[in-house]
Amino acid sequence: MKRLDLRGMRVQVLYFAAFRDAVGRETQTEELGENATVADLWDRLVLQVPFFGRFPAMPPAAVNREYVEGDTALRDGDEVAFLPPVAGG
Amino acid sequence: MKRLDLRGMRVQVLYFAAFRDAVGRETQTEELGENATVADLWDRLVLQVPFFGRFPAMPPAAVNREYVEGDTALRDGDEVAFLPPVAGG
Amino acid sequence: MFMTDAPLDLAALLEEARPSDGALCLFVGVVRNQNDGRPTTAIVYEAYGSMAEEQIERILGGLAREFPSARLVVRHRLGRLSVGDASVAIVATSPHRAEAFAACRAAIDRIKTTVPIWKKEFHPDGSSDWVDPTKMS
Amino acid sequence: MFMTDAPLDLAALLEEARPSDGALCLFVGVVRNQNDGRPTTAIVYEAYGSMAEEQIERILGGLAREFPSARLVVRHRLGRLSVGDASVAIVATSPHRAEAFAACRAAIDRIKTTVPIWKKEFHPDGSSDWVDPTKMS
Repeated sequence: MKRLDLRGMRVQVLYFAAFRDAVGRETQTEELGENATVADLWDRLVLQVPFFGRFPAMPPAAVNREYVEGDTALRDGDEVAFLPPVAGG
Repeated sequence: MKRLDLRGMRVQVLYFAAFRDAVGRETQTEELGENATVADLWDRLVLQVPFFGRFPAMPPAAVNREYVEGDTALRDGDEVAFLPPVAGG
Repeated sequence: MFMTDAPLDLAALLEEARPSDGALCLFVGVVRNQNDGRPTTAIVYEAYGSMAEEQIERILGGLAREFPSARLVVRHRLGRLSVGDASVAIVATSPHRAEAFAACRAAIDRIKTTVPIWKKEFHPDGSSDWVDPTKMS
Repeated sequence: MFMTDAPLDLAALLEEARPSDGALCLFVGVVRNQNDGRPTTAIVYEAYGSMAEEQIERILGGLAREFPSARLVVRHRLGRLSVGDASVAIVATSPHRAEAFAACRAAIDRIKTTVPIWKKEFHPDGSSDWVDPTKMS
Protein backbone atom coordinates (compact mmCIF):
# COMPACT_ATOMS: atom_id res chain seq x y z
CA MET A 1 0.00 0.00 0.00
CA LYS A 2 1.37 3.39 -1.02
CA ARG A 3 2.42 5.47 1.95
CA LEU A 4 0.61 8.76 2.10
CA ASP A 5 3.13 11.55 2.65
CA LEU A 6 1.42 14.43 4.34
CA ARG A 7 4.42 16.75 4.25
CA GLY A 8 3.93 19.68 1.90
CA MET A 9 6.48 21.54 -0.20
CA ARG A 10 7.48 25.13 -0.81
CA VAL A 11 8.10 26.64 -4.20
CA GLN A 12 9.26 30.10 -5.17
CA VAL A 13 7.09 31.94 -7.68
CA LEU A 14 8.66 34.66 -9.84
CA TYR A 15 6.82 37.47 -11.62
CA PHE A 16 8.10 39.53 -14.53
CA ALA A 17 7.03 42.49 -16.61
CA ALA A 18 3.24 42.91 -16.85
CA PHE A 19 2.65 40.14 -14.31
CA ARG A 20 4.97 41.75 -11.76
CA ASP A 21 3.24 45.08 -12.27
CA ALA A 22 -0.19 43.47 -11.79
CA VAL A 23 0.76 41.40 -8.75
CA GLY A 24 2.82 44.19 -7.20
CA ARG A 25 5.83 42.05 -6.29
CA GLU A 26 8.63 40.09 -7.93
CA THR A 27 8.49 36.90 -5.95
CA GLN A 28 6.45 34.95 -3.44
CA THR A 29 6.67 31.59 -1.70
CA GLU A 30 3.78 29.14 -1.93
CA GLU A 31 3.22 26.00 0.13
CA LEU A 32 1.61 23.16 -1.75
CA GLY A 33 0.64 19.59 -1.00
CA GLU A 34 2.72 16.66 -2.20
CA ASN A 35 2.05 15.79 -5.87
CA ALA A 36 0.90 19.31 -6.72
CA THR A 37 1.38 20.25 -10.35
CA VAL A 38 2.14 23.50 -12.12
CA ALA A 39 -1.56 23.74 -13.03
CA ASP A 40 -2.48 23.31 -9.36
CA LEU A 41 -0.20 26.24 -8.49
CA TRP A 42 -1.77 28.37 -11.24
CA ASP A 43 -5.26 27.58 -9.90
CA ARG A 44 -4.10 28.74 -6.48
CA LEU A 45 -2.73 32.00 -7.88
CA VAL A 46 -5.92 32.69 -9.83
CA LEU A 47 -7.78 32.74 -6.52
CA GLN A 48 -5.24 35.19 -5.04
CA VAL A 49 -4.76 37.59 -7.96
CA PRO A 50 -7.82 39.08 -9.69
CA PHE A 51 -5.66 39.95 -12.75
CA PHE A 52 -4.98 36.24 -13.33
CA GLY A 53 -8.69 35.44 -13.05
CA ARG A 54 -9.23 37.11 -16.42
CA PHE A 55 -6.95 34.63 -18.22
CA PRO A 56 -8.76 32.06 -20.39
CA ALA A 57 -5.95 29.57 -19.83
CA MET A 58 -2.71 29.11 -17.94
CA PRO A 59 0.09 31.19 -19.52
CA PRO A 60 3.42 29.61 -20.51
CA ALA A 61 5.16 28.34 -17.40
CA ALA A 62 8.77 27.54 -16.51
CA VAL A 63 10.10 25.38 -13.70
CA ASN A 64 13.77 25.92 -12.89
CA ARG A 65 14.15 27.92 -16.12
CA GLU A 66 12.72 25.26 -18.45
CA TYR A 67 9.38 25.53 -20.21
CA VAL A 68 6.96 22.93 -18.82
CA GLU A 69 3.37 21.79 -19.32
CA GLY A 70 0.70 22.21 -16.67
CA ASP A 71 0.77 18.54 -15.61
CA THR A 72 4.41 18.78 -14.53
CA ALA A 73 4.80 17.75 -10.88
CA LEU A 74 6.42 20.30 -8.61
CA ARG A 75 9.15 19.52 -6.09
CA ASP A 76 10.22 21.25 -2.94
CA GLY A 77 12.46 24.22 -3.73
CA ASP A 78 11.39 24.61 -7.35
CA GLU A 79 11.62 28.04 -8.99
CA VAL A 80 8.37 28.57 -10.89
CA ALA A 81 7.49 31.39 -13.28
CA PHE A 82 4.36 32.11 -15.27
CA LEU A 83 5.42 34.18 -18.24
CA PRO A 84 3.71 37.06 -20.04
CA PRO A 85 3.90 36.86 -23.85
CA VAL A 86 7.59 37.31 -24.68
CA ALA A 87 8.62 40.24 -26.85
CA GLY A 88 12.40 40.24 -27.15
CA GLY A 89 14.45 41.38 -30.10
CA MET B 1 11.70 50.25 -102.13
CA LYS B 2 14.12 50.13 -99.21
CA ARG B 3 17.30 51.99 -99.90
CA LEU B 4 20.34 49.80 -99.51
CA ASP B 5 22.92 51.59 -97.37
CA LEU B 6 26.34 50.26 -98.14
CA ARG B 7 28.16 52.27 -95.49
CA GLY B 8 29.57 50.14 -92.69
CA MET B 9 29.93 50.94 -89.01
CA ARG B 10 32.57 50.74 -86.33
CA VAL B 11 32.04 49.32 -82.87
CA GLN B 12 34.40 49.12 -79.92
CA VAL B 13 34.85 45.68 -78.40
CA LEU B 14 35.90 45.42 -74.73
CA TYR B 15 37.53 42.41 -73.07
CA PHE B 16 37.64 41.66 -69.36
CA ALA B 17 39.19 39.14 -67.02
CA ALA B 18 39.78 35.71 -68.60
CA PHE B 19 38.79 37.01 -72.05
CA ARG B 20 41.26 39.88 -71.86
CA ASP B 21 44.00 37.49 -70.78
CA ALA B 22 43.19 35.13 -73.68
CA VAL B 23 42.91 37.85 -76.31
CA GLY B 24 45.89 39.77 -75.01
CA ARG B 25 44.28 43.21 -75.13
CA GLU B 26 41.51 45.21 -73.47
CA THR B 27 39.83 46.70 -76.49
CA GLN B 28 39.67 46.58 -80.26
CA THR B 29 37.69 48.29 -83.00
CA GLU B 30 35.76 46.23 -85.52
CA GLU B 31 34.20 47.37 -88.76
CA LEU B 32 30.96 45.70 -89.66
CA GLY B 33 28.41 45.96 -92.44
CA GLU B 34 25.09 47.73 -91.92
CA ASN B 35 22.51 45.56 -90.09
CA ALA B 36 25.18 43.46 -88.41
CA THR B 37 24.05 41.92 -85.13
CA VAL B 38 25.84 41.05 -81.92
CA ALA B 39 25.92 37.42 -83.08
CA ASP B 40 27.54 38.50 -86.35
CA LEU B 41 30.25 40.25 -84.36
CA TRP B 42 30.79 37.17 -82.22
CA ASP B 43 31.13 35.01 -85.33
CA ARG B 44 33.79 37.41 -86.57
CA LEU B 45 35.73 37.23 -83.29
CA VAL B 46 35.58 33.45 -83.24
CA LEU B 47 37.51 33.45 -86.51
CA GLN B 48 40.12 35.81 -85.06
CA VAL B 49 40.61 34.32 -81.60
CA PRO B 50 41.25 30.57 -81.25
CA PHE B 51 40.20 30.75 -77.55
CA PHE B 52 36.69 31.80 -78.59
CA GLY B 53 36.51 28.95 -81.11
CA ARG B 54 36.21 26.52 -78.20
CA PHE B 55 32.97 28.11 -76.96
CA PRO B 56 29.82 26.04 -77.61
CA ALA B 57 27.73 29.21 -77.76
CA MET B 58 28.02 32.97 -77.63
CA PRO B 59 28.72 34.14 -74.07
CA PRO B 60 26.57 36.81 -72.42
CA ALA B 61 26.91 40.07 -74.31
CA ALA B 62 26.37 43.72 -73.46
CA VAL B 63 25.86 46.67 -75.79
CA ASN B 64 26.41 50.06 -74.20
CA ARG B 65 26.41 48.41 -70.76
CA GLU B 66 23.07 46.60 -71.16
CA TYR B 67 22.69 42.85 -71.52
CA VAL B 68 21.42 41.99 -75.00
CA GLU B 69 20.54 38.94 -77.07
CA GLY B 70 22.52 37.87 -80.12
CA ASP B 71 19.95 39.19 -82.59
CA THR B 72 20.36 42.75 -81.36
CA ALA B 73 21.34 45.06 -84.22
CA LEU B 74 24.53 47.03 -83.74
CA ARG B 75 24.93 50.73 -84.48
CA ASP B 76 27.93 52.82 -85.30
CA GLY B 77 29.83 53.74 -82.14
CA ASP B 78 28.41 50.98 -79.96
CA GLU B 79 30.44 49.69 -77.04
CA VAL B 80 30.20 45.91 -77.11
CA ALA B 81 31.44 43.42 -74.52
CA PHE B 82 31.30 39.65 -74.40
CA LEU B 83 31.43 38.68 -70.75
CA PRO B 84 33.10 35.76 -68.97
CA PRO B 85 30.92 34.11 -66.30
CA VAL B 86 30.54 36.75 -63.59
CA ALA B 87 31.80 35.95 -60.09
CA GLY B 88 31.28 39.00 -57.94
CA GLY B 89 30.52 39.09 -54.26
CA MET C 1 26.60 35.93 -21.36
CA PHE C 2 24.23 36.90 -24.15
CA MET C 3 22.44 39.67 -22.26
CA THR C 4 24.05 43.00 -21.50
CA ASP C 5 23.14 46.37 -20.07
CA ALA C 6 25.78 48.10 -22.21
CA PRO C 7 25.18 49.50 -25.71
CA LEU C 8 25.80 46.87 -28.38
CA ASP C 9 29.13 47.44 -30.13
CA LEU C 10 28.39 46.17 -33.63
CA ALA C 11 31.90 46.79 -34.95
CA ALA C 12 33.39 44.72 -32.13
CA LEU C 13 30.80 42.03 -32.74
CA LEU C 14 31.71 41.84 -36.43
CA GLU C 15 35.39 41.57 -35.53
CA GLU C 16 34.60 38.81 -33.04
CA ALA C 17 32.54 36.88 -35.56
CA ARG C 18 34.42 37.45 -38.78
CA PRO C 19 36.70 34.63 -39.70
CA SER C 20 37.74 33.67 -43.22
CA ASP C 21 34.39 32.09 -43.58
CA GLY C 22 33.05 33.42 -46.85
CA ALA C 23 29.68 34.75 -45.78
CA LEU C 24 28.54 36.83 -42.85
CA CYS C 25 24.96 37.81 -42.06
CA LEU C 26 24.27 40.31 -39.27
CA PHE C 27 20.79 41.05 -37.99
CA VAL C 28 20.19 44.08 -35.79
CA GLY C 29 16.94 44.96 -34.08
CA VAL C 30 16.63 48.72 -33.74
CA VAL C 31 14.19 50.61 -31.49
CA ARG C 32 11.58 52.18 -33.77
CA ASN C 33 10.00 55.58 -33.29
CA GLN C 34 6.57 53.99 -33.44
CA ASN C 35 4.86 50.66 -32.95
CA ASP C 36 1.54 49.75 -34.42
CA GLY C 37 0.94 53.44 -35.22
CA ARG C 38 1.65 54.77 -31.70
CA PRO C 39 4.72 56.99 -31.30
CA THR C 40 7.46 55.57 -29.08
CA THR C 41 10.07 57.59 -27.21
CA ALA C 42 11.91 54.79 -25.41
CA ILE C 43 11.73 51.09 -24.61
CA VAL C 44 12.73 49.28 -21.44
CA TYR C 45 13.83 45.69 -21.97
CA GLU C 46 13.50 43.30 -19.06
CA ALA C 47 14.46 39.63 -18.89
CA TYR C 48 14.14 36.60 -16.70
CA GLY C 49 17.91 36.69 -16.87
CA SER C 50 19.02 33.21 -15.84
CA MET C 51 16.32 31.53 -17.93
CA ALA C 52 16.99 33.81 -20.92
CA GLU C 53 20.67 32.85 -20.92
CA GLU C 54 19.80 29.16 -20.78
CA GLN C 55 17.18 29.45 -23.52
CA ILE C 56 19.53 31.28 -25.88
CA GLU C 57 22.19 28.62 -25.19
CA ARG C 58 19.62 25.96 -26.05
CA ILE C 59 18.57 27.75 -29.26
CA LEU C 60 22.22 27.99 -30.33
CA GLY C 61 22.70 24.30 -29.60
CA GLY C 62 19.78 23.42 -31.85
CA LEU C 63 21.03 25.72 -34.61
CA ALA C 64 24.52 24.19 -34.42
CA ARG C 65 22.96 20.83 -35.25
CA GLU C 66 20.75 22.23 -38.03
CA PHE C 67 23.47 24.40 -39.57
CA PRO C 68 26.73 22.55 -38.82
CA SER C 69 28.94 24.90 -40.87
CA ALA C 70 27.54 28.08 -39.35
CA ARG C 71 28.85 29.94 -36.31
CA LEU C 72 26.64 32.30 -34.36
CA VAL C 73 27.22 35.21 -32.01
CA VAL C 74 24.26 36.69 -30.11
CA ARG C 75 23.89 39.78 -27.93
CA HIS C 76 20.68 41.18 -26.44
CA ARG C 77 20.56 44.47 -24.64
CA LEU C 78 18.53 45.10 -21.50
CA GLY C 79 17.44 48.28 -19.76
CA ARG C 80 16.25 51.59 -21.15
CA LEU C 81 16.87 52.14 -24.87
CA SER C 82 16.20 55.19 -27.02
CA VAL C 83 14.86 55.30 -30.55
CA GLY C 84 17.62 54.16 -32.92
CA ASP C 85 19.42 52.04 -30.32
CA ALA C 86 20.22 48.43 -31.17
CA SER C 87 18.32 45.98 -28.95
CA VAL C 88 19.59 42.70 -30.37
CA ALA C 89 22.41 41.70 -32.68
CA ILE C 90 23.05 38.30 -34.24
CA VAL C 91 26.00 37.44 -36.45
CA ALA C 92 26.03 34.22 -38.44
CA THR C 93 29.09 33.22 -40.44
CA SER C 94 29.35 30.29 -42.79
CA PRO C 95 31.26 29.22 -45.90
CA HIS C 96 27.91 29.44 -47.69
CA ARG C 97 25.70 32.50 -47.82
CA ALA C 98 22.44 30.55 -47.85
CA GLU C 99 23.39 28.99 -44.54
CA ALA C 100 24.53 32.31 -43.07
CA PHE C 101 21.16 33.89 -43.91
CA ALA C 102 19.13 30.88 -42.74
CA ALA C 103 20.96 30.49 -39.43
CA CYS C 104 20.72 34.22 -38.68
CA ARG C 105 17.01 34.31 -39.53
CA ALA C 106 16.22 31.19 -37.49
CA ALA C 107 18.15 32.59 -34.51
CA ILE C 108 16.20 35.87 -34.34
CA ASP C 109 12.87 34.13 -34.97
CA ARG C 110 13.43 31.69 -32.10
CA ILE C 111 14.82 34.31 -29.75
CA LYS C 112 11.74 36.45 -30.32
CA THR C 113 9.31 33.63 -29.56
CA THR C 114 10.97 31.61 -26.79
CA VAL C 115 13.42 33.72 -24.79
CA PRO C 116 11.80 35.34 -21.71
CA ILE C 117 12.42 38.98 -22.56
CA TRP C 118 9.77 41.69 -22.38
CA LYS C 119 9.62 45.28 -23.46
CA LYS C 120 7.75 48.27 -22.10
CA GLU C 121 7.11 51.07 -24.55
CA PHE C 122 7.05 54.69 -23.48
CA HIS C 123 4.97 57.23 -25.39
CA PRO C 124 5.27 61.01 -25.80
CA ASP C 125 2.37 61.62 -23.39
CA GLY C 126 4.29 59.84 -20.61
CA SER C 127 2.19 56.68 -20.72
CA SER C 128 3.72 53.26 -21.11
CA ASP C 129 2.67 49.69 -21.74
CA TRP C 130 4.10 46.19 -22.05
CA VAL C 131 4.24 44.95 -25.62
CA ASP C 132 2.09 41.89 -26.24
CA PRO C 133 2.91 40.37 -29.66
CA THR C 134 -0.07 38.02 -29.33
CA LYS C 135 -2.37 41.05 -29.42
CA MET C 136 -0.76 42.89 -32.35
CA SER C 137 -3.31 44.31 -34.70
CA MET D 1 29.32 54.80 -56.69
CA PHE D 2 28.90 51.22 -55.50
CA MET D 3 32.41 50.05 -56.42
CA THR D 4 35.46 51.11 -54.48
CA ASP D 5 39.17 50.32 -54.32
CA ALA D 6 39.28 51.16 -50.60
CA PRO D 7 38.69 48.66 -47.79
CA LEU D 8 35.00 48.42 -46.87
CA ASP D 9 34.26 50.27 -43.63
CA LEU D 10 31.43 48.19 -42.18
CA ALA D 11 30.94 50.39 -39.12
CA ALA D 12 30.51 53.47 -41.32
CA LEU D 13 28.16 51.53 -43.57
CA LEU D 14 25.98 50.55 -40.60
CA GLU D 15 25.89 54.16 -39.44
CA GLU D 16 24.91 55.29 -42.94
CA ALA D 17 22.14 52.70 -43.19
CA ARG D 18 20.78 52.60 -39.67
CA PRO D 19 17.71 54.68 -39.20
CA SER D 20 14.94 54.02 -36.70
CA ASP D 21 13.74 51.31 -38.97
CA GLY D 22 13.27 48.31 -36.72
CA ALA D 23 15.28 45.72 -38.59
CA LEU D 24 18.68 45.75 -40.22
CA CYS D 25 20.27 42.92 -42.16
CA LEU D 26 23.90 43.17 -43.25
CA PHE D 27 25.52 40.69 -45.60
CA VAL D 28 29.29 40.63 -45.96
CA GLY D 29 31.24 38.51 -48.42
CA VAL D 30 34.64 37.63 -46.99
CA VAL D 31 37.63 36.29 -48.91
CA ARG D 32 38.04 32.65 -47.91
CA ASN D 33 41.33 30.84 -47.41
CA GLN D 34 40.24 28.15 -49.86
CA ASN D 35 37.81 27.65 -52.71
CA ASP D 36 36.60 24.27 -53.83
CA GLY D 37 39.37 22.65 -51.80
CA ARG D 38 42.25 24.68 -53.26
CA PRO D 39 44.07 27.05 -50.87
CA THR D 40 43.75 30.73 -51.69
CA THR D 41 46.19 33.46 -50.66
CA ALA D 42 44.58 36.46 -52.32
CA ILE D 43 41.87 37.46 -54.77
CA VAL D 44 41.90 40.23 -57.35
CA TYR D 45 38.47 41.64 -58.17
CA GLU D 46 38.00 43.28 -61.54
CA ALA D 47 34.86 44.92 -62.95
CA TYR D 48 33.47 46.35 -66.14
CA GLY D 49 33.11 49.44 -64.01
CA SER D 50 30.58 51.60 -65.84
CA MET D 51 28.32 48.63 -66.61
CA ALA D 52 28.65 47.28 -63.05
CA GLU D 53 27.49 50.61 -61.61
CA GLU D 54 24.50 50.69 -63.95
CA GLN D 55 23.58 47.06 -63.25
CA ILE D 56 23.67 47.54 -59.48
CA GLU D 57 21.53 50.67 -59.88
CA ARG D 58 19.07 48.61 -61.91
CA ILE D 59 19.02 45.80 -59.34
CA LEU D 60 18.31 48.32 -56.57
CA GLY D 61 15.51 49.84 -58.64
CA GLY D 62 13.88 46.45 -59.01
CA LEU D 63 14.25 45.69 -55.31
CA ALA D 64 12.73 49.06 -54.37
CA ARG D 65 9.60 48.01 -56.24
CA GLU D 66 9.54 44.50 -54.76
CA PHE D 67 10.33 45.62 -51.21
CA PRO D 68 8.85 49.12 -50.93
CA SER D 69 9.57 49.51 -47.20
CA ALA D 70 13.19 48.42 -47.47
CA ARG D 71 16.22 50.63 -48.00
CA LEU D 72 19.45 49.22 -49.36
CA VAL D 73 23.10 50.27 -49.27
CA VAL D 74 25.61 48.38 -51.44
CA ARG D 75 29.40 48.49 -51.64
CA HIS D 76 31.66 46.21 -53.67
CA ARG D 77 35.40 46.30 -53.39
CA LEU D 78 37.77 45.97 -56.34
CA GLY D 79 41.49 45.25 -56.57
CA ARG D 80 43.68 42.89 -54.59
CA LEU D 81 42.14 41.48 -51.41
CA SER D 82 43.68 39.24 -48.77
CA VAL D 83 42.05 36.35 -46.92
CA GLY D 84 39.59 37.75 -44.40
CA ASP D 85 38.98 41.00 -46.31
CA ALA D 86 35.38 42.01 -47.06
CA SER D 87 34.65 41.97 -50.80
CA VAL D 88 31.02 43.05 -50.75
CA ALA D 89 28.68 44.53 -48.15
CA ILE D 90 24.94 45.00 -48.38
CA VAL D 91 22.77 46.61 -45.73
CA ALA D 92 18.99 46.32 -45.88
CA THR D 93 16.82 48.15 -43.38
CA SER D 94 13.08 47.82 -43.01
CA PRO D 95 10.39 48.14 -40.37
CA HIS D 96 9.95 44.36 -40.75
CA ARG D 97 12.71 41.80 -40.32
CA ALA D 98 11.32 39.43 -42.95
CA GLU D 99 11.63 42.18 -45.55
CA ALA D 100 15.11 43.17 -44.36
CA PHE D 101 16.33 39.59 -44.75
CA ALA D 102 14.57 39.06 -48.10
CA ALA D 103 15.80 42.31 -49.65
CA CYS D 104 19.37 41.70 -48.49
CA ARG D 105 19.36 38.12 -49.77
CA ALA D 106 17.85 39.08 -53.12
CA ALA D 107 20.41 41.88 -53.53
CA ILE D 108 23.47 39.64 -53.06
CA ASP D 109 21.97 36.87 -55.20
CA ARG D 110 21.35 39.25 -58.10
CA ILE D 111 24.66 41.03 -57.74
CA LYS D 112 26.50 37.71 -57.90
CA THR D 113 24.71 36.60 -61.07
CA THR D 114 24.27 39.75 -63.14
CA VAL D 115 26.89 42.38 -62.23
CA PRO D 116 30.02 42.18 -64.43
CA ILE D 117 32.61 41.54 -61.75
CA TRP D 118 35.26 38.82 -61.93
CA LYS D 119 37.76 37.43 -59.51
CA LYS D 120 41.15 35.88 -59.97
CA GLU D 121 42.33 33.57 -57.23
CA PHE D 122 45.96 33.29 -56.25
CA HIS D 123 47.31 30.08 -54.75
CA PRO D 124 50.29 29.37 -52.46
CA ASP D 125 52.32 27.94 -55.37
CA GLY D 126 52.07 31.28 -57.19
CA SER D 127 49.54 30.10 -59.74
CA SER D 128 46.29 31.93 -60.33
CA ASP D 129 43.02 31.46 -62.19
CA TRP D 130 39.79 33.24 -62.93
CA VAL D 131 36.84 31.87 -60.97
CA ASP D 132 34.10 30.37 -63.14
CA PRO D 133 30.97 29.71 -61.05
CA THR D 134 29.44 27.82 -63.96
CA LYS D 135 32.18 25.19 -63.65
CA MET D 136 32.08 24.77 -59.86
CA SER D 137 32.34 21.12 -58.85
